[in-house]
Amino acid sequence: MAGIHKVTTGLTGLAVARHPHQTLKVLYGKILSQLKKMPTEAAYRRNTELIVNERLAAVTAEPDVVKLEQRINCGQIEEVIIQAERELSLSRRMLQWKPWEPLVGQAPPNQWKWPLA
Amino acid sequence: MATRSVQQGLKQVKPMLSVDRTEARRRVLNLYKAWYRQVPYVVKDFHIPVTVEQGRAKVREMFLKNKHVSDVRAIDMLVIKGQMDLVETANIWKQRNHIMMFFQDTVNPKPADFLSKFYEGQD
Amino acid sequence: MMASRLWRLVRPVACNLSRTSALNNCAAPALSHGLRFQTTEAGSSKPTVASPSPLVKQQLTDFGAYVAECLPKYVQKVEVSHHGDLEVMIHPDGAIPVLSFLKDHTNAQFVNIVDIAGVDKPTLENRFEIVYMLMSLQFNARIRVKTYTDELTPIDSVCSVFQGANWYEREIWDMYGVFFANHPDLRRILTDYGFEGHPFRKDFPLSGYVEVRYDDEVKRVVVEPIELSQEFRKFEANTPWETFPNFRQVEGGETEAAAKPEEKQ
Amino acid sequence: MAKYIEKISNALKIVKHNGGIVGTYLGLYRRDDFKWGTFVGEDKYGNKYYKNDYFFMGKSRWVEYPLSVGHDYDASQIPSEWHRWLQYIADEPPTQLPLPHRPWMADHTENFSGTSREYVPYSTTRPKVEAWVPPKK
Amino acid sequence: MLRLWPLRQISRLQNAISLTQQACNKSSVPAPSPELVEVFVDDKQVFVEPGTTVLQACAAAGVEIPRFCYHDRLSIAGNCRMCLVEVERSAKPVASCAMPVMKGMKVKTDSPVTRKAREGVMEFLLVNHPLDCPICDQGGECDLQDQSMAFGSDRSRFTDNAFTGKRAVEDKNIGPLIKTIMTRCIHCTRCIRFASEIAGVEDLGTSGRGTEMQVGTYVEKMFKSEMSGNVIDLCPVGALTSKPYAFTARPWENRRIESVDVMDAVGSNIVVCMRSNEVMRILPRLNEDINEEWISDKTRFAYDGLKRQRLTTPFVRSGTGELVPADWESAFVKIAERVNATDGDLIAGVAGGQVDAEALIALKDMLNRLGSESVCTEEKFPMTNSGIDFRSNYIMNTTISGIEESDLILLVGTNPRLEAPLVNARIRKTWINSDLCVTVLGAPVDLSYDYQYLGDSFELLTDILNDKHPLAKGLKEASKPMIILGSAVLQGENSGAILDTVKSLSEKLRAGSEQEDWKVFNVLHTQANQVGALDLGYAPGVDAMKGSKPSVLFLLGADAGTVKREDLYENALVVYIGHHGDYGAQIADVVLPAAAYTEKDAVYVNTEGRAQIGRQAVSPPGMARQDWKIIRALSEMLGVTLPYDKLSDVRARLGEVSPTFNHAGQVEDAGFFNLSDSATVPRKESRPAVQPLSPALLSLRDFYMTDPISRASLTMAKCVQAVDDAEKNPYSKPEQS
Repeated sequence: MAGIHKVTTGLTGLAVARHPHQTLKVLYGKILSQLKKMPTEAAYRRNTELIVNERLAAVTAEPDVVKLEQRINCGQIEEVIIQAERELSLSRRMLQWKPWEPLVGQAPPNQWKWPLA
Repeated sequence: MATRSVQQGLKQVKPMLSVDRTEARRRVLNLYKAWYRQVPYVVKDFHIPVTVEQGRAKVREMFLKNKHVSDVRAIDMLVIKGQMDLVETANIWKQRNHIMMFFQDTVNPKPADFLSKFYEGQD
Repeated sequence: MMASRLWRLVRPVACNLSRTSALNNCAAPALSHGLRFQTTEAGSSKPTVASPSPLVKQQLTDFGAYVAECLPKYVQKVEVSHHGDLEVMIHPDGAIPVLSFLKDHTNAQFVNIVDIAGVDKPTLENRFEIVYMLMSLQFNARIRVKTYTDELTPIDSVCSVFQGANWYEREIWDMYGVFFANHPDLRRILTDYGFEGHPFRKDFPLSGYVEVRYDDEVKRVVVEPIELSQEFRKFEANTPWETFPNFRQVEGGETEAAAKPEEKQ
Repeated sequence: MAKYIEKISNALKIVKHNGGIVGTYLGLYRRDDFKWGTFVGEDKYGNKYYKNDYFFMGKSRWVEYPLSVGHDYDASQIPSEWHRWLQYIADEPPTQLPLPHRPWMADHTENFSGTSREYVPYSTTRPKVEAWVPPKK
Repeated sequence: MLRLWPLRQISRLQNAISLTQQACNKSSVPAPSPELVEVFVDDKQVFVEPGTTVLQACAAAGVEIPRFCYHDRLSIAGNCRMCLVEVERSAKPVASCAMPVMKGMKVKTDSPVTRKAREGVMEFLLVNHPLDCPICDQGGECDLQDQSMAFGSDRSRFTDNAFTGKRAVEDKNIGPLIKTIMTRCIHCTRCIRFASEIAGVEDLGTSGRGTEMQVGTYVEKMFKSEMSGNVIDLCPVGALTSKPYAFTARPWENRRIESVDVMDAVGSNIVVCMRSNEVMRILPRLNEDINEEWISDKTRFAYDGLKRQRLTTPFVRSGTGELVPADWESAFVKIAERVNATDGDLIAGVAGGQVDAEALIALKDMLNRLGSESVCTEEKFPMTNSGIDFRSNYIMNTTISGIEESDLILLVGTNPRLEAPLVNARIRKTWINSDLCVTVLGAPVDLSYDYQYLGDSFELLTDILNDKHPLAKGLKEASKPMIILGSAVLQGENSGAILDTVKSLSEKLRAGSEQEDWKVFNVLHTQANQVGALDLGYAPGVDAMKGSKPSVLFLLGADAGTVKREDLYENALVVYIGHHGDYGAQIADVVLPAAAYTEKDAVYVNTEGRAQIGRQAVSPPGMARQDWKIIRALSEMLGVTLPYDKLSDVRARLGEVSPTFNHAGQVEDAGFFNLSDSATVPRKESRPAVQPLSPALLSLRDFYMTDPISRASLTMAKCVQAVDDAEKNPYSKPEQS
């Protein structure tokens, strides 16, 4: 099916990506550079790097869009781009929130106890 | 050292709007002024059978009803609700009857002495 | 042109088929796509109560642990109820970070806010519980995020994360009086203008404080202190099981999904 | 020119229909309209029915209430058989095609709402407590 | 008929001689208390008396065993099998209600075997029980419903293979009070055991066996007992339900208010079930000292009288002599005009027997402030020379639960079965469980137990006092004798002689007895708050009041018809304060509507001298107000404002007047026996004018309608009709009378 030009994603408001490989590589690069600013032991950094690296590897290795979609297995490539964009904005905000720090405060006793009595 | 332990004894709370009483007081006064200035428009817009003076007296009464409140956050909460009320009034989202709710002009006072309570059949 | 249409027809099927085999390809223990293939087994002993399979439970437990691991600053407790609901209990400061994480993280993608609910537990120090219910279309999964507050502590509005939270938060403000900081348009949504009090609080009487009627003399609706002319009917709702408390059995309660990350270390 | 002639002739018909200039003027108080037409019939309450196909449908049949009701006339004073004709449900007035009268048919009454004879709903449940009635001497 | 209880031999009480011998032979040495038996209930160790059943041992361990046929106050039948439990080293599950404990017994109340047994029993019961819970009056308070939810299977295996339908049984008509739907019966036989053991009526029994077994009366006849309604509570299913309550309310809609009954002087503890300001039914409340868990039929079913013939608005007699409705203010003005023009001596008050203590004290205080001392009760009680100042002279000193300790009872001029059915039930219980001897001086009525009838003349009483009668010896030798004097015989002229004689006899027995604190003398009143009125200083009887020819008379719930217009000053103003349009309202010039006993918080003192608080269940109808409030408001109009505005103030005032009212629910002991005896001066007349010492109520027919509420009740009227019809029934046993 290669060579057939994709017209629509079938999802409202989601345009067909013209250069998905390039877009994804840029996005993943940005995510990884953001993640590098986090402490290495942070679970978020670790897990996200795993995902991003795996996807980046897939993007680099697979030039065919359809096969790439099948390999990533997370929807159409446009959706994968959106996921990457979200991840990027999240990683930027995560740097401000620093969620790898210890717990801000324990819940008062019995707060999560149910039933109450 | 002593002051620190006292501070630790107090519960650390998240401020609502104001950080201290002075700020809370300023907010209350601002709200009061806003209401005070709004009263003539309210009387005019809603065609209520109330004079501007009565309206202002009512505004004053409503504010004085909560004069015992001393907690800064509780004051803030009341200011927020008063502010919302003002917006609802100024935008004429409310109707006449909502404004007249403040005045309770149809409510008969409850009987106080034994005999009138007896005649009314109320305890 | 023709071929692209054909392609659209074929593709979803192809995707689904491939997903079943791709279960183990996930980098981290994310919610598996296998969830959507769960059905109730035929011939189960309790046909009316759908109990989640151990696999689903395990996946939820793993995902709960994953969230707790990624956000140790905010997550206090994670639970999987025996009906197979994943609940994440968080510190009130973490409402925005946790919900952002669940929305934007590639392994979560809970982009849909189903509802925000309030719970009043008047005996507790923080009497109100705020429950965010999220759904991930990508992984066909749901999650509940719970946090707590009291009457005067503001809680961060999540409207910046989910636009749909706007009215839900207004509803909770109206019904419970929980103030949401930085909400774009916090005002009443259900009660009448001039209504005082928050009706879903447990200390709000069922009958209310005022009654409303049309007064023919003043030609408008008047609000008066309530005087119940009709008896307020109260039902005794003792269950028959209460007569024999010794023989009352409670089916297995919640299972704690993930220990706190600190405790692990 | 013919337009004006028609107007004048219509005006004459109206005056004739209403029985003179004064009658036309007084009729305006009760009907708010100038009309002329042929008399179709009268019911037992004194309502007179007219028609004139010169007017468009919807205005071509009308009723003149009796003088006895004064200004308290009301559409509900028209009995059902005439209502049938008046509202174009049927083409024939009851004078031409009388409706069969069944024994269970009640006499027509007007709507009394807003008058002293209006219907006021009342409770039909028995009181919970039966009060004592003192014996008559 | 099924006889479940080995009733004691009836022919034991032949004469007084044998009686005294029995009293002598009675061994007073108690058996040495045997060692407690160790039992394990669900591996929990408990020690119980030997001879207790496994079920009771489990209850002691805090485990309630499901049951249908077992009942604490009835004999053990062991026929429902619901109480099966597993006992270790026992081949099969045992019925715990009938199994006595053995040493080291290990009971398992929630083991798989026990649960399976219960499920099986439940399944068998439900095979022949209709599934008509939605139309069943017992729904919501049904033992079978509850227990099948808790212990039954969650699905049915019932298939009607033969298409014969479930078992169906014809309904029985057993009178106007109890509705029977016999298809629902599960044959627990509780009703039969109640009838034969507690009520003492052998009306119910079973016929047939197996599937053909039926509970009933064999021939159609009325269940003729004054306590028949209790079988409704006893029935664990909806086979016996209340006829007046049928299809009116569901138990979960009812609000339950704990109150006190005023139909007799026992003061039974009741629960008033109320829904939407209407009394739906009345149920008994457990009180071991008074009514255990029973109530009489009048208590239970007369509540529909509260909804008929009620005064809902004040009335004022117009110029034409007719009572016309008025408002409170004009009624008060009318009274005030007259009272202000009248001398205090010419004002009097008469209180009926059902009036609460608050109203009594309010009326007394108001009349005292107006300068009148003339307040009295309708019911007479002889003014002995010591007066009624000594409480021991007019209360039931030994208390109702004291009957169980007694070994000889002399009933003088009373028919406790109809005057106080629960006192009679207590006597019957004692008679069954111990060697109690009952002797009767009065009318030979059916008391549901055997007694020795002495006669009905006053001389017999003096004979006993003067040791001329054989019973005198018996009384002397009895360890705890009781003499119960009915108030009905004291209503005649010169009845003080009866009281004095009984009093001297009791004093003699009390002084001669070894039991230090045993008080022999008892008065059984018939009016709910007569003791309360006497405690508050009301004069008993209207004779003195009639003598003064009052010009203004306040009738406070006085409906017995003791005062007539002729007794009063010409054109006297009669003010009636009460809740029913009965005798009092008819002769009154001003009628003020008051509250009945379910409509006010009020204190009543029963015949034991026990002050009990009845709670308000519903609001008074129409313009009616609570009694003490009427008097308080009236006092303000008369210019003598009473100093209490709140109920608590009135209660405080009650406590000032008499300490009885300070301890609600407890008997305030009457002391000063010796003093009251010495203060008694022999009176001149030595014989009562009316001779036979006969009680007022002789047959069941008289029982149902005794006061304004029960007179207004349709249910009670139906009962009278049913008793009359039953008399004509050739199969019904003629009543002994």
